[in-house]
Amino acid sequence: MDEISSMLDYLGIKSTEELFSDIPLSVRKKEIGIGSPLDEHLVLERARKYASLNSTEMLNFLGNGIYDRVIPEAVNYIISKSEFLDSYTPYQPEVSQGMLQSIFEYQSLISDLFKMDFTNASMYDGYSALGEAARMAYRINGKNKILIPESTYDSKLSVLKNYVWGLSMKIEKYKMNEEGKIDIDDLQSRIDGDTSAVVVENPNGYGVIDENVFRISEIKKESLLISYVDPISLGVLKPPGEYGSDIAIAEGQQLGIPMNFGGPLLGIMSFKADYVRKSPGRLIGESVDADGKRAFVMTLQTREQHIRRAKATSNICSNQALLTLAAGSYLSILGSSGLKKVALLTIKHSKNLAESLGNIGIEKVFDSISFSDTLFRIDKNVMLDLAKKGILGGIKLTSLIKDSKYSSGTFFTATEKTDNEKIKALVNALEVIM
Amino acid sequence: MDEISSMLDYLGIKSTEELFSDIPLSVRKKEIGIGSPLDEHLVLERARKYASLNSTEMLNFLGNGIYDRVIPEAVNYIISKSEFLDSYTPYQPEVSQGMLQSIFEYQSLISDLFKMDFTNASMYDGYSALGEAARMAYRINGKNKILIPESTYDSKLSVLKNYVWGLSMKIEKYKMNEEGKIDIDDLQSRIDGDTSAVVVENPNGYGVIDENVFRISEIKKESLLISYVDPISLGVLKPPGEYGSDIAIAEGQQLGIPMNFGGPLLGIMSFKADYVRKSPGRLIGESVDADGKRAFVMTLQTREQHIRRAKATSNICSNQALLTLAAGSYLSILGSSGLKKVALLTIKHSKNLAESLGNIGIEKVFDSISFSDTLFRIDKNVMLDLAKKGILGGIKLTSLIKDSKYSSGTFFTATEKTDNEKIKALVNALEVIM
Amino acid sequence: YEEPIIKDIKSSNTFSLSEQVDESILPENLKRKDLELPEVSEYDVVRHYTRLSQMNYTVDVGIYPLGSCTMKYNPKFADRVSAIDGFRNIHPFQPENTVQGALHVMYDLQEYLKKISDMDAVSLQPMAGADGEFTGILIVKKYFEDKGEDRTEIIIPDSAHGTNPASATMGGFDVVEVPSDDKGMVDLEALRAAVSKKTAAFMITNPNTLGIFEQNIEEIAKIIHNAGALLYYDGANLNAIFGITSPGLMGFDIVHFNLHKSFATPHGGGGPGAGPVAVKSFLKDFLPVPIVDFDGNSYRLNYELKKTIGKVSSFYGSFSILLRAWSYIIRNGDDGLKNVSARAVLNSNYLKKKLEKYYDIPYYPLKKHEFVLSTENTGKRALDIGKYILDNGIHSPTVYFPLIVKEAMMIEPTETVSKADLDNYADVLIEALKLSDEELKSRPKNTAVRRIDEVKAARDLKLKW
Amino acid sequence: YEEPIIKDIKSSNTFSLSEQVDESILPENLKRKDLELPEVSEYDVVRHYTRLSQMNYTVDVGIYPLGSCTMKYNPKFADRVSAIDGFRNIHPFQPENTVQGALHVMYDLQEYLKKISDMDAVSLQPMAGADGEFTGILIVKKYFEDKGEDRTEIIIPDSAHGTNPASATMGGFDVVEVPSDDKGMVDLEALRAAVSKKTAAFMITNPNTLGIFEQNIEEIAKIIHNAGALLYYDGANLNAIFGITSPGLMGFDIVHFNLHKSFATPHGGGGPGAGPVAVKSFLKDFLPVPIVDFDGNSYRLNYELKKTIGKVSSFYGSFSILLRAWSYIIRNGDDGLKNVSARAVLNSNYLKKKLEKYYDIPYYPLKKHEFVLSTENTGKRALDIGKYILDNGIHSPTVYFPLIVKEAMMIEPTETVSKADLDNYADVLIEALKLSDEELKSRPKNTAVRRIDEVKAARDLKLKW
Repeated sequence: MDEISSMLDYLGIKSTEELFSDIPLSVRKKEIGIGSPLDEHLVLERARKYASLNSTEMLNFLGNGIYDRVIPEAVNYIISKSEFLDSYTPYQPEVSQGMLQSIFEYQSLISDLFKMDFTNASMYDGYSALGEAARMAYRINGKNKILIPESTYDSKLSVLKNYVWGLSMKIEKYKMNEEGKIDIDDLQSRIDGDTSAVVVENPNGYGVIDENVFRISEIKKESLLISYVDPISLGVLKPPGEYGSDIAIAEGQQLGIPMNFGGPLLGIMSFKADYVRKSPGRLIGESVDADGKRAFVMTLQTREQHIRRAKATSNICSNQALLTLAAGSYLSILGSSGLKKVALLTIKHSKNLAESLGNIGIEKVFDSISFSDTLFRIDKNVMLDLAKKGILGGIKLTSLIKDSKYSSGTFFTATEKTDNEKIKALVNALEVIM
Repeated sequence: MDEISSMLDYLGIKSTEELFSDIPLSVRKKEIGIGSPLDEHLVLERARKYASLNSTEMLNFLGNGIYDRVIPEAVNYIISKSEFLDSYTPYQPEVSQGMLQSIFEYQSLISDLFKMDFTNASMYDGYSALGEAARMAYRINGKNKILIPESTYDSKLSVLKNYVWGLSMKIEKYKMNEEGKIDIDDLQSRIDGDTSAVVVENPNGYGVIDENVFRISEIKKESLLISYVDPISLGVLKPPGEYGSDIAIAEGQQLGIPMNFGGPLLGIMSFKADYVRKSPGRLIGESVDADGKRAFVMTLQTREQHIRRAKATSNICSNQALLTLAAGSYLSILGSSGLKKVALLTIKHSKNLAESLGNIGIEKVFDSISFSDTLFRIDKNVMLDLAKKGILGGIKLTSLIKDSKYSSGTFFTATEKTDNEKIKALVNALEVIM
Repeated sequence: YEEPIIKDIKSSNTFSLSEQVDESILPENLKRKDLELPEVSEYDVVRHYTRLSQMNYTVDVGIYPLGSCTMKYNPKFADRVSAIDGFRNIHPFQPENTVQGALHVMYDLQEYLKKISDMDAVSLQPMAGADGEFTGILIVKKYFEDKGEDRTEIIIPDSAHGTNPASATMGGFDVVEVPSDDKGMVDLEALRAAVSKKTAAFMITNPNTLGIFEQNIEEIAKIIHNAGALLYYDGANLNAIFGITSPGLMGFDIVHFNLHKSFATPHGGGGPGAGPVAVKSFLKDFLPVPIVDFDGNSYRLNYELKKTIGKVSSFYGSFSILLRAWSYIIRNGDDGLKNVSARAVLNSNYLKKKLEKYYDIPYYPLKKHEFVLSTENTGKRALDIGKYILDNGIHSPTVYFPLIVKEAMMIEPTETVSKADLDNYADVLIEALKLSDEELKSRPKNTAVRRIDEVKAARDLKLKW
Repeated sequence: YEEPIIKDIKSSNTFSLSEQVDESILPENLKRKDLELPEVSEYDVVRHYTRLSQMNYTVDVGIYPLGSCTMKYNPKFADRVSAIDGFRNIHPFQPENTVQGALHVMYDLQEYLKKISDMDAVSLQPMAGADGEFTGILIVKKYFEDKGEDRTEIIIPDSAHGTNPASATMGGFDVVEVPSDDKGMVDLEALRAAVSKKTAAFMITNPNTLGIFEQNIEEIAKIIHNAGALLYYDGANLNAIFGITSPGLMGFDIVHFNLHKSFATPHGGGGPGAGPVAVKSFLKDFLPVPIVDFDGNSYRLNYELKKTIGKVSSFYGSFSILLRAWSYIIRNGDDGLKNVSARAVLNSNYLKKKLEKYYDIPYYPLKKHEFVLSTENTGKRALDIGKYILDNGIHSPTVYFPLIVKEAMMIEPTETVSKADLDNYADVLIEALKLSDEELKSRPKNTAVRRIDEVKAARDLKLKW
């Protein structure tokens, strides 16, 4: 007798239909309408066909949040291990030490990279992490105003707005100067007794590396400093912990995670130790087991939704554990020297790119140092024409910030992969198009 | 101090150059000449570029030894696990039970599928396994003649010749009848006191399922019966153990191994228990450990080269362990019902293919049942023209057996994937070409 | 073995990029002082994580019957689909004509989710189940804002997942809890009493966290809708009812899916997940943007929803998870999905019957895909029994949830486990009762580490090396 | 835990192909009676092998210093290359114009192997190292047949790999063994005495299995060539001399490579390997067919070698292994390969020095990539110490080989292990000496199983379930 029959027998029923007798006939479904099952190899055939309709062999100058970077294959190997991939949230730590230790190491690596005290075990992406940071600031100081740079992209602002909507917080933009950096005077004038947090970006939404962010802690008064950074840039740039950040946020996709059409991503959140009990999400702590042996475990769960319910510091349940593993293994493989090299090459390539475009009369909008994304003055929308030539790039600033005054602003992005050959191909294509 | 410096210090030397002081200057190499190291991502870029020059999205009607079959992704998952992939020959069985048990299961699954007593832990490929079988036959009965069907492909014959060359054995072809099956009379007339083994194929080199192979054990006299079979066909066909085979050989690629441009492959060898001590290669046996617990271990190693050296039954060292894992997991996932379905669909599709080509006037060479490969009468060489239309197929028999009398013979191959849509595309293409 | 932390491993960095670059490219004032990441070989990193992997339980090693978490076997073909370069290496800002395959998959998935749920429009953007809830809450909020109604309360059953109240709070709503009745279903009288003009929505899981189907769901819908409020479906348990009924048929207005649960995408040790949200047509314009449209010719990202709440995450959702769910759905088709639910419910009821002589299994007896037992009648603690289970090489159930059952163990076998697995699991649970309290409290002892001092973890708070 | 054999696992088959087919398509007389493969779910198969995988040591878990086996870390990018669909899914009979990328890789690899070895022509066809040896032996045989000389003997040093004599015998040659001298090198006098008109070839590894470079290699070549015989290079230890010297410079006529050893392709638990053969120009025409040629425009399979031995395997070799080796070679380049050998030799000599105070390490003191110690002076058995090593979570060396060293342990650290690994390994080997014989004989005890009754395995001969 097959297993289903013998189970039905044991239950004293004739078919599984009977197990659904509690479902009112009035809500019964006729059919789903998806069709017949498709054999596994035909699923793969269809997937390969669809995938072939996506262009991946193009030269990539896209960025502004998602970057095409070198990912050591060992990172893919590690996150593909089913012992990690097909496990669940480590609710039973005795059999989950692998994941727990790897997250603890992620927390440590990011804290070292950011020079911050603590790092949580992940948010969904940089944008939602910024939203959570604003909520956290509110929990810390109860104030209502968030100041953000004018270079904040509309989509990021939209996510932030949604996160603070329930708190009725107010979001206000401060100005940037002609170098594309923080207008300190303008910002200073907006900081008042109701200011919960000042958000700074480095590099900012214009792609500019902004040393003015280092001075904000001096002028922020009672408010908190939330720094939104590029984690790769921290291979050389001053880290948020060195300039008085209270909370530091980043999008972690660049740390070993494929672009994947923009998801899943990794929201990084680090903060000062004092604020840990106000922090959202998950934390892994070190402790000992019954034999006194080092062991890792989820801690401060009393802040979390499964314990605290309506009073939790966030609703986070599934977060981005596997991607912390990617980031942790990426940072471990690159090491200080590797990450520094990647960051410096990025700056070098951005410089090469600007010089090469400059040679054909395409000027930078700002006379400042860019990290990955450089904003050029190009009136025409060149993106579709470039795509026809096998090149991806040319995002208009106005597609990211609708009412930006830099209406000719057009982005081209460099990473450590953007060698001179690729830049030359872009220059040649632009010469034809423009 | 970095690790290299401190090791050099410990050795009391200044550089690793000194460690090569024993190598005469007269044989010193100047440079290798391969060039500079290539960054990992550029290696992948180059590999992807080259791979894109191979056509994989074509409709595939190629076979004659290598087949494009459904491989459950779980098989790829299993053989990609680095715990198997990056391990070595299980010389230390206490830490290699995973591989040992999996090979033991492979031996068992194949023995059940073939209905033979024992199966060894792999040969390189079907052809070399046939060569080893001939040598084994010689070790068993000391006789000199091997009889093989006229439908044996030249490449297989060449490998066989090389394997028995050192033994000075004689290889003789026997005839096939007008149905493409063994000419029993001819074969019978060739079997004499010096005949070491009769090799039969089912399906044979013409693609034909040949019931005459079932009768050979009655006429083979003192010689051994070596059956070369298609392991997928055994999902429905009578297995070698049911018709008195002494040794059964197969190419195992079809059991979950990608085509990989023809390698690596898997040589399957099963045999009667009596002959085990004359068998080549590796064997895994069940035993117990010091606690009486079941344990697996390499056994009868005294036949092997690392112990017996010049008197070993073969020179096999690295064999195809990982591919036995593929075959074992493939057979376990498909099960009896799955393998039967695959075999029956193959026959059905071959029949559909023959009918469809028949409808446009392309006739089969033999009025017999084919398994995967069907031989058609087509004078023209259609292969390159078909390739231009995105179809792979049309191997000329004379490219496999140079002096075959069936000079118009042209193969088209079906598998469980060869649905009517694909057959229709072939028919349409052939109508244009012919 | 004890695996050192990566910082304590000593070797030499082997990562390399051959192009040279001069540090002076960046002015000193912008530079960091120092950087202290590990400098080890790739081999050491691979070994480190390989060893850690062997200290981690996975559904590929054994069954994982965590209630409500739906830890079924994740088929490998779906991983393969998501690994295809043509899907992995595309940038979200690529022109639409260069990502038609990706948009096609997303469009199809939207359609499939609509058919499965009988809802009218879908956004794939939320990044996890809880994020889907939050998105749903924002839609509720925007809907009433748009209508000019000031509704401040979300009603939630006492058996609900913790994410429900947490999400409601994030949206600025007050949470009103309603009790369950003696069948483990929503107490209709209590619900009627709780509903008012302040009620914005009622959030409910069906079948609920007790594994019991809320048979009064139509009445519930009527109560909620009559009050002018919205009915929200927490899709965590959707895998119990594929093809049998649907949130749309039951009268729900907003639904979130947990693709990683229902459609077998890997849980990744705690994410990433994917939490699409579906709504009835009158709420379509409130969905986050973009959604994927098809004009008969090509697929495009539609940002033009009139009353959209905007964005809840950076781009278009957890694309690599969406891919896997899409693969799973087309692989299964109608028949396959129906079988998923039938077998999940069969397994649950079979295991429940095997255990009911030993453990108290409260409330309505017919279960769906999961059930909750209480160890209270046995005198043993759920926690201790859970730890004993670990010692048997299998994973324990969810413990101490839902809160309305004392010493609760919430067991969801899922459809991919065999009868032999269930028999074995039952044996272990029954065997546990024969052990002394002392013995149970000493468990686990066959695991990588033994019981962990959680108090110390919270007190000393060591969150980095 | 003890993992059952797959046959003993009970569940239901989940494999499916939806197309229907009638059994009557095949006449009864052709059919088999019954078929008894397992009928289990894919999930159960995946679990089974996942569990088995955790009972298997791998280089990704720890170092694997098996002498002559060259178990270095296999970089993951090479696996990725071999997994690209454009390489995996091509058929060997595809027209050449549809496989130009594959042929390009093979051509490049032929060229690289020529440059590394200073030989003139390469066949990639042999499927493993021993198969390469057999191929080389066939070339020797054919060469003398072509010359009309009847040479029946192959000379082999007593320190040689077992495959050397076995391969020679397979080719129908008689094996003549020559002893090593007191430096662990070929005894030149003995070699001179052994050489005659019957000598077809001398097969030798350099550095040899003692890890010692044969410093008289030029004299050896002269002796062999003066006798009209051929000099054969067993490439198992080629990884010690990349860029320093080469078989071609040393005077060898035929070389086989072990790509899986020298160029870090995974060993697969005992295969597949790849054993290309290279020859000097005067032997090119004897190579197996086809080889890959380039006409300046496209790549083609050349079957037209005049005196070819024909074929030694079905098609063109272990293509997926060739791909990995190609990747490894271009990744490393000249500098990388030189560093591979330098570090391998450094590691070997470092470990040797750490151990020489405790163990007898005979023969010439300067080692290459590996060395052989003897436990004889310690009074312990090599086997016992090996088993103790396993208990420390690391793999033991090759034991009882080469045969000319009593109680031999042959240790090849490889270049990918760190100083910390070597220090730890030395500590374990030194620690072992402090244990009593009894204690050592009780090892291992921390492994999945303990010492296995090999006599029972051979006597009862249970080779199937």
